[in-house]
Order: sequence, then C-alpha cells, then structure tokens
Amino acid sequence: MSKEPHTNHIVSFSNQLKVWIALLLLTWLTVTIAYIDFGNLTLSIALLIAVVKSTIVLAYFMHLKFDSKILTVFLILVIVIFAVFIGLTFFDYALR
Amino acid sequence: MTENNSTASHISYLEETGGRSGIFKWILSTDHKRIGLLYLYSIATFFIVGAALGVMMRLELMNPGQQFVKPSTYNSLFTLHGVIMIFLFIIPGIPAVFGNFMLPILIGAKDVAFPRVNLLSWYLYVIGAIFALSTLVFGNGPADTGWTFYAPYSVNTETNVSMSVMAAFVLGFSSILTGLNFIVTIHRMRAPGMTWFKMPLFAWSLYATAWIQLLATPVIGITLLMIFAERLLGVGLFDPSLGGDPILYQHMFWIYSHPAVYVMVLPAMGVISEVVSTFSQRKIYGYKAIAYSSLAIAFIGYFVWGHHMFTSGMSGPARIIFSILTFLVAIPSAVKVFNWIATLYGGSINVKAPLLYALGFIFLFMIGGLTGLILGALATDVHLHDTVFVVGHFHYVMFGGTGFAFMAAIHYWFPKMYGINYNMKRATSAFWTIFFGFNVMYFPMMVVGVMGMPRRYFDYLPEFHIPNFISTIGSWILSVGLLMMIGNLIAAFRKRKKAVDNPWNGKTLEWSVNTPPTLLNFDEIPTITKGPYEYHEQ
Amino acid sequence: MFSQASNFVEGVDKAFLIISGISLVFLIGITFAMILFVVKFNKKRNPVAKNVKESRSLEIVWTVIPTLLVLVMFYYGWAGYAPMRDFPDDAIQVKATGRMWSWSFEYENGKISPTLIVPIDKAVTLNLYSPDVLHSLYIPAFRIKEDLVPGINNKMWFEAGILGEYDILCAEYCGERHSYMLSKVEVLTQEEYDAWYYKVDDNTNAAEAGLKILQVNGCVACHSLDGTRLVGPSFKGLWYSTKTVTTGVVSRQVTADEEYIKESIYNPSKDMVDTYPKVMISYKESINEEQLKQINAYLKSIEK
Amino acid sequence: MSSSISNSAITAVHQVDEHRDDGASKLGMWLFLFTELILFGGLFLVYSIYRLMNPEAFAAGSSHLDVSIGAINTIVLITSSATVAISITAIQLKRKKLAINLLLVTILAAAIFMVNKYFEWGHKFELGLFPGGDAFNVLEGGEKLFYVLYYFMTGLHGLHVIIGAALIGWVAWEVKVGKQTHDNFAFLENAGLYWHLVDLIWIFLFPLMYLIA
Repeated sequence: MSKEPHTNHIVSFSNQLKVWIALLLLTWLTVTIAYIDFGNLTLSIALLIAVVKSTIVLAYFMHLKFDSKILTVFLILVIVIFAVFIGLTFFDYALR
Repeated sequence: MTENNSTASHISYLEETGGRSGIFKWILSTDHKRIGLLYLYSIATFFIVGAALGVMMRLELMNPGQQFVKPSTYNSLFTLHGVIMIFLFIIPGIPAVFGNFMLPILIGAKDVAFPRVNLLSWYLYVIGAIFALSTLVFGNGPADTGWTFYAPYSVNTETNVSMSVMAAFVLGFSSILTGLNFIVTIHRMRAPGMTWFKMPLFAWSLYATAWIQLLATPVIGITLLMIFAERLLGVGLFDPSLGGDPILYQHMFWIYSHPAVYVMVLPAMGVISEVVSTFSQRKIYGYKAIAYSSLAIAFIGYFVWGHHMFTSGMSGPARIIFSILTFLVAIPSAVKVFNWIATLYGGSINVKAPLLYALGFIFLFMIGGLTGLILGALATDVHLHDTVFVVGHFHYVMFGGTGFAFMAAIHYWFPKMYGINYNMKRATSAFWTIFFGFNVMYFPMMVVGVMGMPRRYFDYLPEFHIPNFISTIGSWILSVGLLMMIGNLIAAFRKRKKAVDNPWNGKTLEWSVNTPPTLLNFDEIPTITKGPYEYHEQ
Repeated sequence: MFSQASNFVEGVDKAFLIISGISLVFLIGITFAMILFVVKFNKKRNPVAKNVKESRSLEIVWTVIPTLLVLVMFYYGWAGYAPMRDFPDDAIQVKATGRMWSWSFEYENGKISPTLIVPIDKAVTLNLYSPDVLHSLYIPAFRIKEDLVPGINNKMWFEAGILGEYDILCAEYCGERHSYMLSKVEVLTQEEYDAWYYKVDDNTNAAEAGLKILQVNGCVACHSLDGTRLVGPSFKGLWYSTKTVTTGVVSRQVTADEEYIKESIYNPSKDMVDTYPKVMISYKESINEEQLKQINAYLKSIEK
Repeated sequence: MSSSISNSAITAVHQVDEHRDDGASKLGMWLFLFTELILFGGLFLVYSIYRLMNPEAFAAGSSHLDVSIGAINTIVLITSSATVAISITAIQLKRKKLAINLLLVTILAAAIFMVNKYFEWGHKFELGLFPGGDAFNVLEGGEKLFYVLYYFMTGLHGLHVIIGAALIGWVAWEVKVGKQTHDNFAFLENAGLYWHLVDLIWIFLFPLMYLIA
C-alpha cells in the first residue's frame, strides 16, 4: 500500500501534561481578557486565542504533528473552503 | 456463465452467495459489485417514478387552464419530481452504481476501503427514499415547496415538509459515506504501480466528486436541520417574523446545491472520457488536462453558488463577483469538450450505442452549458431567472448530460456487469428516439422561457400555449424511447447471449478481468506498468 | 432593432444576442467537427487508430480563447445590468406589495391600485414589500425582475417607453395560486396619468368602496365573488351564514356577523373553517375599522 | 479488506484477505471529522452573519449567559481531551489499567459537562428564555436569534458529547477485554479523534457564546 499516515509515535506523558497545562492557561487568559474592553478587537482576540488552542489540540492531542502530512494538507483544504463560504457570504452581507 | 472463461474455476460474483440465500445474498452482501447493483435497481426504480411524475406534469401543462390535477397537487408533483430526481437519482446515480461497481476494479483493488460502510450507505439511501415517499401517506401530503425548500414558505406551509427535509438529510449522509469511502479507497487501495496518473479518468472524476460530496453535503445537512427545527420547535432561524433572514437560507442552500451540480455532472464526464477513448481506440487526448480540470471544476464549484440569487436582493458587488466566477467555471468544462472531440480525431471509431449516448451527451451538455452562460450573465439572468428557461437549461445539463452519461455507462459496462449482451440494433433505435424526444421536449422550454413564462406554473397565459404543447408531445416520445431502452436491457436477461471479456477492446483494467468479475475481482492483484489508455504500443 | 418597452430592453437583449451568438458558433462548429470525425475516422474507413501527438500549444489556445470570450460575455452581461442598479433620484416612488397571491401598488399620495399605473418616459422606482413569503415581481416585456423578500427592502426601477399594457407575473414560487398571481403595468401618457393620479375616489357608496378594498388588498385572489371555491370561502352568500369553525381543538358553530368577519381579517388563523387551509395572514396593518364597515356593506350587498 | 464474506465452499483463490489497514481507518475518520467540521461550520456561518447584522443584540444576549459555567465546562472538556490523549500514550506503553482509568475519567468529565449544561439550560427555561417562552417572546429579533443559535449550537454539541462519551465507553470496554492493545489501537485512536473534535468545537463555541458581551 501507499504511504502510511499511521505512525507509532509515542507522545510522552510529560509532554501531554505540558499541553494540557498550556490549554488551561490559555482558557484562563481568554476569560480574563474578555473582561478588558478592547472595543472591536475583543472578538478578534478571543478568536485568536481559540485558534491557538485548537492548533495545539490538533497538533498534539490529535497527532497531526506526527502523522502523515497529507492529513494536514486536507485540513488546510477544509479550512480554505470554509473560509470561502464565509468570505463570499460576507461579500453579500457586509456590502448591502 | 462460469464456463465462458478459459479457467472454469472462476466463479462470478453473481454466483458467489456468501452462504446466503434469496434476497439476503443481496441485502447483506458487502461486495462492492452487488452493492452497485442494489443501487442500480433502486435508482432505476426511482428514476421511473420520477419520470412518471414528470410526464404527469407535462400533461397538466399541455393546455392552459386546469387539465386534470388541482394546483396544490401539481405543486406537490413538481416537488416530488425534483426531490426524487435530484436526491434519489442524479446525485447518487453514477457514483453509487458505476463508481461502486467499477472503481475498485479500475484501480486494481478487491473492494472499497470500507465495505460495511458501503452497505450502510445503501441502507441510508433506502431509508431516505422511504422518508421521501412516506409523505404521500403521512402528514398533509407531500411537500409543495419545490426541491429547494425556500424559507419562509417551507416553514409556513402545512404540507409534510419536515419529512421531506429529513429524507434529504439522510440521503446526504448516504452520499457523504460514499464519497468518504471512495477517497480512502483511492488513497489506500491502488494496486502496486497504479500511480495517480495511471488511474483512468473515471476514477479521477470520482475522486473529485467525492471531495465535493464530503465537504459540501454537511452544509445542506445543517440547513435542512434548521428548517426542521424551525417547523418543529418554532425557533425561527430563517423566518423574518422571528428576526431571521430568508436570503441566508438561500446562501446556505446553494453553498451545497451548486457544488452538488458538479457531484451530478463530474462522474458523467468521467464516463464520457472512458467511452470516447475506448470507442475511438485512441489514447484520450489531454489526459492530464482532463484530470486536472476535474479537480478545478470541483474546487471552483464552491465559489459560484450566488448565481442562483442574482434577483434575490443580494448586494450589488456580490452579484458581480459571483457572475465573473461563474464564467470562469465554464472554462474547464469547455476544455474537456475540446479534448473529447480531439480524441475522436484520428481514431478508429466504432459507432455503437455507448458511443452514441456519449456523443449525445457532448451535444446536449454543450447546449446546457452554453445556455448556462446566458444565465450566468447578469443582465440576461435578471430576465430569465426563475423562468422555464432555467428548467430547460437544467434538464439539458442534468438529463441531457448526466442522464445520457448514465445510459452510456449502462450500455458500456452492461456486458461486463452481467456477462451477457443486449441487442445493439434496438439499443441504437432507442437512443435515437430518446435523443429526438428529448429535444422536442426541452427545447421549447427555452423558447417559452425567453418569452417570459415563470417556472413552477400550474397554469399559464395563452401566449405560452404552443411551446408547452410541443413540449408535452416531446415527453411522450421521450417516454417511449426510455421504455424501449429499458425493455431492451431487460430482454437481454431472457436471451442470455454470453458476452466476451472485452467486447469493445478497452484497455482499462475492468476489461482484463473475468466477465462477470469474480468476488475478489482479480486472481492476483496486478502490478501496473502502463497508463490506462495505451492503444498505440504495438 | 430592440424594443423600447423599457430602458433596459436594449442592454439585456444585446447581451442575450451576443452570448447566444458566440455560443451558437461554438455549438455548430463543435457538433460539425464531431460528426465529421465520426464519419471520417469510422472503423470501416480507418481500421487502425492513429497515434496523434498531443500539442501543448493547442491546449493553451483552447483554454485562452474561451477565457477571453467568457470575459466578453461577462462584460455585456454586466453592462446591461449596471443601469438596473443605478437608481435615479427623481423617480416616482411606488410601494409594490406582493402577497399570497395578489399584487397592489401604493403611490405617494396614498392611492392604492391592483395594477401598476405609470406615465411614459418617467422613471418609476418600486419599493418591494412582502408580508408573507418570497415573491418576485417580473415584467417580461421590460426585462426586469427582483424578489420580494419579507423583512428586506428590495427595490427595482424602470422607465417605460411604449404606451400599452404589459403583464406582471410572480416569478418566485409562492404556493398554491402562484401562477395566478398576475397583474398588469399600464403605461399611460403624462396627462392620462395625472388625471388618474389626482382623481379623488368617490367613497359615497359604501358597498362599492368595500369591493375596491377587497380588490386592492388582494382578497379576491383567494375569495371569489361568485360562489366559486378558490383557496378560501367565497364572499358570495357569506354574510350572516352559519359556519362550523375550529378554535384550537374545539369545534363550534358561529354566524358570520360583523364581529366574526373582523376577527377573520385581523386574526385569521384563530377560528378556522376546517375544510380550508391555514394560509391567510392578518390584515390588521392594511385594513382599518372604517374600511371594515365598507367591506361589510359590500358583503351584505352580495348576501344571496 | 473484503470484510467478512464467508466463502468456505470456494477455491482458495477466493480466500478473504484479512488485511488490516489502520492508515485507511484513520484517514476515513479524519474525512468524517471534516464533514463534522463543515456541519458546525454552517452553524458558525449563520452565527457570524446574524452577529454582523445584530451586534448589540448578540452582545446583550451573551451577557445573560453565565461565564463561569462556560469556563468550567471548557476546563472539563480540555481535561477530558487530555485524558484521552494520555490514555493512548498509556496503551502504547502497555499500561492497560491506566488507559482504562483515564478513559473512565473522560466519561466522568462528559457527565459533568452534561450536568452543567442541564443546569444552565434548566435555568434559562425557568426564566422563560426558550423559543415560545414568555421572556423569549418579548425579546427583539436579534436577541431571539442569539438564543435560538445558542440552543441549537450547544444542543448539537451536547449531542456530540453524548455520542462521544458512548464511543469512549465502548473503547474502554474493548481495552479491558484486550481488543485494543499496544500494537492495535486504531479504534481507540479514532474514538479519541472524535472526542478531540468535540473539544475543538467547544473551544470556539465558548468565546462566541459567552465572551462577546
């Protein structure tokens, strides 16, 4: 069969715990920041943190960092297509 | 049928019962070929039902005034016709029948990656179909919204829209699973040496299609779920009286349904590539261009949904963007047509029924595509949007396109699938009847559309009479042609004239296996060294 | 060469002719090539297929030329369309209401008409309003169409160029009587238009005024005046007749008196006569108490 | 891969190949997750459009949600994601007992999440803040949309939590009976992927629903 997206990479316990703590810290950060008024930026900052958190989950918990790159490519494709959905729809609503 | 091969020990998949008897050897089998045939029989049944509904609509429209059904019945008729033809025939059509049957053989595999999921997707298809048809019996009659289920009408009407959208939801799930299966199959199960650019173009088109099925279908899933919730719980996501926006529904609907058009037509193009190459005995012209254009169509197909909404109240800039993107998606399709024509050049053309259907496809699809350009242009779309012109255009693309490709495929692969031959003369005359009837039926729709007759009309102004009348006559001719074709194929089972392994001298892998194939397709998984269309090696 | 029925006909028809002209050339050319090849390279004449070398430049040519052509098509489509979105400031403003299943047009001085009456050579802007579901105002002769979306203020405009009557159709499917949702544009001279526009309606005859209200509000699209059953009960013989209605789940007998008629107009889905579909919306916004009296007067006049 | 077609009566040529392809099942799982992402993506699209149209109403609606419940649930889900991830490490290191316990912790976390959700929804229902409720009916359009989306999105997410928890329970049982082992844990891995998806979606739902006030 063709290239193997399955790896037997073992993420060590300590690394998993580090990731977990990082995610908890980011959660704390996002809640704290939510009470500071950044005006229009509030939502962007919240989403930015969410993106960072999800990248960590995808890379470590979901093993994307260690698996075949094709999965990452596909995921990017999915995100691009979703961005197209949002972007073109906003072309309508933002410019009405 | 076993002894038609050199080695008598080959037992075809049709004889391989897996220890089951009666209907169970079908509905419990995970063999991709049996599942393909399960789909074929169910899809053909719904095609006939849908076509009958279409003929009834044409009868009602034959003359102005009420002919034989009430307006509300007519509205349910065209909705049911749309739902059946779109969700039960044309979307699953080619991938689920011929994709399931042929894809593993074409890439040198024993089956798809997830045979049980494959069977599950057929069951989902059946459940969806039962949901769709149950509206005939339960609730206040079948939905009367049109297959588009536009809000807020679909939220307000008393007919059984909830069941119909659930049907579409379940069918969407079935479609997703088929697509998922094909992608994994193509990635993981190709025979040794079967590189991406040694794959037949039908496999390429299925791959491109599978990605659309996978990434567009969930959008309609969630949209229909919202309509369902809106009807059931009154949550009002699209109902303006509750703060919602009906145009957002249209966006969501077409985000799926435009790419879905390519789910319908891409595999058809794949079939045509195979048939044109085989019957010209030529390597397909511009193999890579066709392969890439499949991917290009699939990708750009996500960008153009707004052209269904030019008169909906969408913002001006969005209309312009969507129009220009729509024109760009026409180009890969044009490239494919040129490549097919170029493949004919210099060939040794064997004019048989499958090729006739393929050439019919090219002609009718061109008309469908070119009228699509008229609809893609802003000025003309304002005039023609939601008129019968759109109905004509759509049927040229979908029936003249995908429908003809489906018929090309069944005539092309029939001997391989069943190990028997049909009567070629009758197949040819059926083709000409269908081709003639098709044009008589659908061309007048374009004319009456340009005159200004809106679609989904139960009754019409007297000036629209003549084209409607001709169109109805055409529907009879077309029906006769379809019956001739179906009758001819069924008659083949009574005559049982044995087919040889490679009746058309094709070069793709399915022609090198037994007729009909064995359970595991290959005695031994082949190692691929040549491209799929090597006709010129000697 | 192009009809002058409206100021948009030329742009639309030009785009149509150019696009279909180019398309036709391609269609005929490709079909001809296809037939030619099938005949010339038939198995009988050409038993062995030639191995034709692929040409990169040919591939490029037949990608680039269609690209240029579709851009031309896009341009003409856009050019014919752009003026439709370029609203003039001095246009006559008309509120066009489309509801299941009738049209009405309200002018700036409060005049309401079931047909659209416009003067020739004068810009008219239609402000589109729908109280129920999607409709689409379509005037084929003028080549214009725009959806009426509840909750959203769409508009369209035109300038009629030829006197006469033209069809208005509903192009967005809207339910049972979609195909009967018809009206007319009447293009009048400026004098005729003024005469119509400034004419004060004579409301001395209450029954006649009542009929007019039923017409401009589109009631007659579903309720016939002659006893025919359409979507809803006919107005003929309605006055003080006895009906069996269902309120919620309770069935009871009522007399169609003033109170019941008012209730049926303001709150139609409350007391339903079983055999009719629940499709009517409330007309509280558009019919006042005074007008109710006139409607009653009319209903009384066609009692039997 | 032709699964379990029995063909005892037939020649050896037809012997079913019991080939295991973990890569294929993982790819399949990912493709399925993509459809889930797009499914929720459709809801996020609706959310973002309606938020664009009604920014104040959405902020007002959001301010009525309890940030602490949302934050606790976020922590619960992140922790449960971590336990699933660690259980894979555990099984790879042949520490079966630990793997099972971690999976049980995950299920417990799912239960805590759902109980929190139950109280949160229950409180809203008491106030009449549900479609058709008294307090809901007097809201203006935009705020109604916010609540509808809140129920729809968290409801659909909650459904995924339940399905995910069931899946994890099944996997835990398979680990216990030895069907998932240190060199054959594809199902555990795929169920884990599904569970992380549930977490992933919540990571976005939390700020969009609770923190935009």
